[in-house]
Amino acid sequence: MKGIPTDVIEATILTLELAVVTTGMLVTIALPLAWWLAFPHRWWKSMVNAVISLPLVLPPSVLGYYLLLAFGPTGPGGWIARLWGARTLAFSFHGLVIGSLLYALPFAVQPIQNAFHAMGRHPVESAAVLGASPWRTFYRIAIPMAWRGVVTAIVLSFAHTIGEFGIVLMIGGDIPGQTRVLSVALYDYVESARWHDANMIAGGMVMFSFLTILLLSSLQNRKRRHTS
Amino acid sequence: MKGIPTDVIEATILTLELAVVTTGMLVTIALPLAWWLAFPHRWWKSMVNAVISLPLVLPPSVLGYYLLLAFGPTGPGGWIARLWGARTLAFSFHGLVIGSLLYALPFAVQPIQNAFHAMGRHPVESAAVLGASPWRTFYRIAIPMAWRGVVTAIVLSFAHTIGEFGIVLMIGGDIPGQTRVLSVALYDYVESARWHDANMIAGGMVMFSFLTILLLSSLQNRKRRHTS
Amino acid sequence: DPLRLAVAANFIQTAQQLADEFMQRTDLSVTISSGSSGQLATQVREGAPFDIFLSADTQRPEELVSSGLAIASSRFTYAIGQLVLWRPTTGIPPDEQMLRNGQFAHLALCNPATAPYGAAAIETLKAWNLYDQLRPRLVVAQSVSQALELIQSGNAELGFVALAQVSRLKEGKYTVIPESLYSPLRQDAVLLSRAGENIDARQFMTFLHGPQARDMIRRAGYLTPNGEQEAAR
Amino acid sequence: MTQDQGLRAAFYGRIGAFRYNVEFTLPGHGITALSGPSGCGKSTVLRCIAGLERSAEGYCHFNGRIWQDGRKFIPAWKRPVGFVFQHPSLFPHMSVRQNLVFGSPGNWRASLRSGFSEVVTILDLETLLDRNVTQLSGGEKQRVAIGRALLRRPLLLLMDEPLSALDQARKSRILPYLKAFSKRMNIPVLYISHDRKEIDYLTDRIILMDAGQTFNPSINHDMENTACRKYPVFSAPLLGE
Amino acid sequence: MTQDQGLRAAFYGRIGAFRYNVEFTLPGHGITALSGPSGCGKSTVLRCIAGLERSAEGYCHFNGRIWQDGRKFIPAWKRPVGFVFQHPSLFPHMSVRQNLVFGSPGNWRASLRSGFSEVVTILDLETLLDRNVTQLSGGEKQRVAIGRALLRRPLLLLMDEPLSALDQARKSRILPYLKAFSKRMNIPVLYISHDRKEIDYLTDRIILMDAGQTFNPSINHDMENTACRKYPVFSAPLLGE
Ligand SMILES: Nc1ncnc2c1ncn2[C@@H]1O[C@H](COP(=O)(O)OP(=O)(O)OP(=O)(O)O)[C@@H](O)[C@H]1O
Ligand SMILES: Nc1ncnc2c1ncn2[C@@H]1O[C@H](COP(=O)(O)OP(=O)(O)OP(=O)(O)O)[C@@H](O)[C@H]1O
Ligand code: MOO
Ligand SMILES: [Mg+2]
Ligand SMILES: [Mg+2]
Repeated sequence: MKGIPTDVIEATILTLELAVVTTGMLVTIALPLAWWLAFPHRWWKSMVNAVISLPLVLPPSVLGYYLLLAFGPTGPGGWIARLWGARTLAFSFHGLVIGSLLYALPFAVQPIQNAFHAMGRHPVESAAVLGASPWRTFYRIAIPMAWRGVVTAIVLSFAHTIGEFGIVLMIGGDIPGQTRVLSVALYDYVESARWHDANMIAGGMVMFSFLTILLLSSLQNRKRRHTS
Repeated sequence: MKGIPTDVIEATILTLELAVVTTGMLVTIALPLAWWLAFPHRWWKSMVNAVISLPLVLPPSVLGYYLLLAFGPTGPGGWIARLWGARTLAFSFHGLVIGSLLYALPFAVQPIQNAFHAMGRHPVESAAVLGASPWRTFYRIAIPMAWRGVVTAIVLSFAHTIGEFGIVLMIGGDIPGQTRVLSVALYDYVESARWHDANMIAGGMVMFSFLTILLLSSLQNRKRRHTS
Repeated sequence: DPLRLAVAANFIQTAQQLADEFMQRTDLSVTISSGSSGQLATQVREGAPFDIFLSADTQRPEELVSSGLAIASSRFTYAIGQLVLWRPTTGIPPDEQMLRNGQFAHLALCNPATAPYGAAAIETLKAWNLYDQLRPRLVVAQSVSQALELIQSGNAELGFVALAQVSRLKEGKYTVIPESLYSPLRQDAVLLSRAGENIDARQFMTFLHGPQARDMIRRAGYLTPNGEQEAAR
Repeated sequence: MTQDQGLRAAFYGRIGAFRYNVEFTLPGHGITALSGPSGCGKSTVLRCIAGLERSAEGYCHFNGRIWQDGRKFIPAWKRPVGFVFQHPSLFPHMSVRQNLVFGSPGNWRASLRSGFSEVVTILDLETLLDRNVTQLSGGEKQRVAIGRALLRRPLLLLMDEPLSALDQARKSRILPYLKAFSKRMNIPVLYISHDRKEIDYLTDRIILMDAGQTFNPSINHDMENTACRKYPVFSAPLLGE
Repeated sequence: MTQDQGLRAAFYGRIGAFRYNVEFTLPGHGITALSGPSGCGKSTVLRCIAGLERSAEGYCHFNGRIWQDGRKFIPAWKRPVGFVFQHPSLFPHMSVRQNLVFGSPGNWRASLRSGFSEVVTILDLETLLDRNVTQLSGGEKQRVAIGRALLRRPLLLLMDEPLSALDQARKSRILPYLKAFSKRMNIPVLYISHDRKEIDYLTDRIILMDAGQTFNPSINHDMENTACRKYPVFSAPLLGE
């Protein structure tokens, strides 16, 4: 489109990629994790739950700093990065994904876990006496019944990943096309008082997210789902 | 206590105040709002839901900037502030509370709304035929039954208010004793490379939050509540 | 009411020392609020209760003056930043030749859009004719302190930071970049209009002009303008 | 507005593909049975009377008051009905005692009143009072649901297969009590049941339904003639097999 | 390990304040009734057999296989039981058809098999197949739950008051079918009911329970002597009133 600078387009694509990949992975991780946390209740599972929520209490830039240490050559991330010849997990798309995952995990786990709880044990017991393995019960019964919770998880983590910024800024290195997402670009514009551009980007982000979230929430209100 | 600088103590108290006030108000707002959004379903309620989630998609500092404009002398906030002779809603504790409320609202509304949904219409109908007014149904039936969702709302918004930083820095102005919360103080320490102090504060925040969240989650797992 | 300073993030440590000294001398109380220069200027515009603004550039104080939010006569350059190329390891200090050899994956600097030091770093790279070559390896932080963190944590091997940040660090080696390679990093202070009648604030401005403050600023790793004509500019 | 006692009602409407169109009256006292095959709309009728089915059109007058007509709709919680649902939906976060007194006027002090202990004794709930309702057996839940509706002191009692999960001993204790309750309080009861014996014992009138339609109410002893061929009583074919 | 057919089981344990201690056998075929007052532990026994009550101690051998003993515990989903719960817990996100075939071997193609249409016909579910289960009446739900258990092709059928919400016409159609099903499949059925007629018609053996204890199983026609004084049949006192 005319008038939209290419770096904004690049950042938009990257942002969407990050949000989609992160949200997808979050849900993939959160579903079994929430299931495991929901039943049966053990006291130490409350602790796992609390630990998951901890990244939230640190300012993103501070959490970003600790992540930098962890991702760097002397941390576990550097050790992993060496597997493919890199020095660090920072400054890469992978690094952004890991950081965003960590930060948004509670938004994904908590609603799904609540949904599993609300379902109660009846459907699980019914499935068991119909010969469904725990795995089949999980994906044929638990996940569809926890649908509302899953949608909430998606909405919150999607929105938050789009808007997340402190961590991304810190571990991303703002490399155009690789780690420069829209929120960082927007911040630049605001800082350098380019108000017109900033308002346009902010407006675009809000509009797009509004439509996406609206679409997602309308899924939430489908009364029933006919899985074939 | 010896060794802890007074400004840290001041910031700690302020942070707790902000977190408690914000969380308290959030739950107070979110409960009726979620109840209203949950039943009956109307298509435009999905829109309200999406709008509530929108503050999440903007980077906090950018949102903070827009809030600053809205709070300032030329915005609606300034108009309100003039009622008690101030020029702006920003740079005050009230301003912080409003900003934090706005930002954390989706974390409070969504889990509670899901919990109301999961409850289904049976308890509401039972209460109705026992002569309970909608209001009595709300606080005697709906709220206690949505307990898990309420706890999740509290945990997420409490943690997020403690860790929130971009908005608070922008609309608060980092004024010691008034708007300098721990996350901002922590940011200052990090910016001025006072790593020892920063690690101590971060560690303290994480420890305290861990205990608080653990306590809250253990409430979540109480099987039943005997309200007298 | 205490005297409120709004201080650009890169100067906050030094500002704290100055404030401590000032408070000891005068028995007045001073509080420091920090943020990026752009953020602080915006806050001033929206009615923040600051008395004095220590910016990291000259442009923002100027803008505040021209919109009547700051007092023109009070504006002066309190410090001139010095750009260094720093790396955390021992051995020879990093220099132009090391950049040219390219034995590194990431070179850290800060965002030219938001931090003057970033713009200076890029000017330097351009002056060395290295900018286009190194561009893919640049990692950009939002402030000089974050740039330092990128390097200190080992994620970037070296980078451009402020002398004030590293002059007192025990680890690492640095080279001061010649001032001729980039436009000077003048940091201006200005008295804000709301404090126009505030005697304490004027007293602090006077203190900031004084020899003792200048000495402290220089020891922290900044230059100070020579001669009275600078201060009166 | 009529001033007569009892219920005069007619409802029509649809739920999904199911259409109903019913019209009937209940006298001001006594127990009336509502019977018909599974899925014929009995529960729906009770929900309409209680004001839970807001989409229902029609009218509903009780003891001379309008509960519903073309313009007016008294919400469910303002109608003095006691309702025992087909599926006992107790409040899972409350104890048995709290469930029982939730609807009774004066609420928390109600457990001290004599009515309370009478109901608790008849329903055999003494030992369960402080139990959480999620820890009850099916029949125990049903008894709590009955008690809750009775303690509400309703002016009209609607019961949807209330004794279906109970053993014979309990039934034979509760049934006479229900009969006496209706008489003592002088309130009408609408009672859904598939059990011929129960109906015979309790009720003197029966409303028959099929496919969302009511037949004219008939006096109980006439039912054999009008209905039995349509809804053969359970024992007959079985014993004849 | 015994090689005999049928079920041999003994369970003891507690749920909250309720203690149970039961011991009984089921023959390799035929329908056995399980009866006793509300809250005596019938449903708990069924849950123990199905492997849903993991805290139960004891043993359970079926057709020569160990389902549970001191060391071993076959999880519920590996036990070939069909279970009709007292409260029909259907899967609310599925249609009636999906609920019915969920447990049947071969799952989605099961709806094409002859067994399927037979069960659907007997239970009168033809018109409901594509309905969502949340839109069913109480009796309709119960019929789907029965169908689901039968279509699972169990080797042991556990039924907890399966016909309590059904009208007489439906009962008199389903009961003979259940009897025939048990015979045709040659599987044992354990059937909880409070309805004396149902028990008389269906079963040839009865296990009586009270307060968490089983009495020795007695042949059905002996029951009158052993149990009737303890659990008076419903009709007697009522008719005598
Ligand atoms: N979670 C629990 N905690 C404590 N007691 C329980 C719990 N669940 C059931 N009980 C008690 O266990 C006993 C047996 O329950 P069970 O459901 O097996 O009875 P039942 O014979 O099936 O009764 P019904 O005919 O009413 O269905 C009851 O007295 C009940 O109160
Ligand atoms: N939400 C719904 N959508 C579509 N149809 C429904 C819905 N709820 C109930 N029905 C249908 O309405 C009819 C009447 O239901 P109702 O519950 O009133 O029957 P009932 O006479 O009480 O039956 P039972 O004796 O089995 O309890 C049934 O055929 C049922 O399938
Ligand atoms: O102190 Mo700055 O605003 O990072 O140059
Ligand atoms: Mg019904
Ligand atoms: Mg039972």
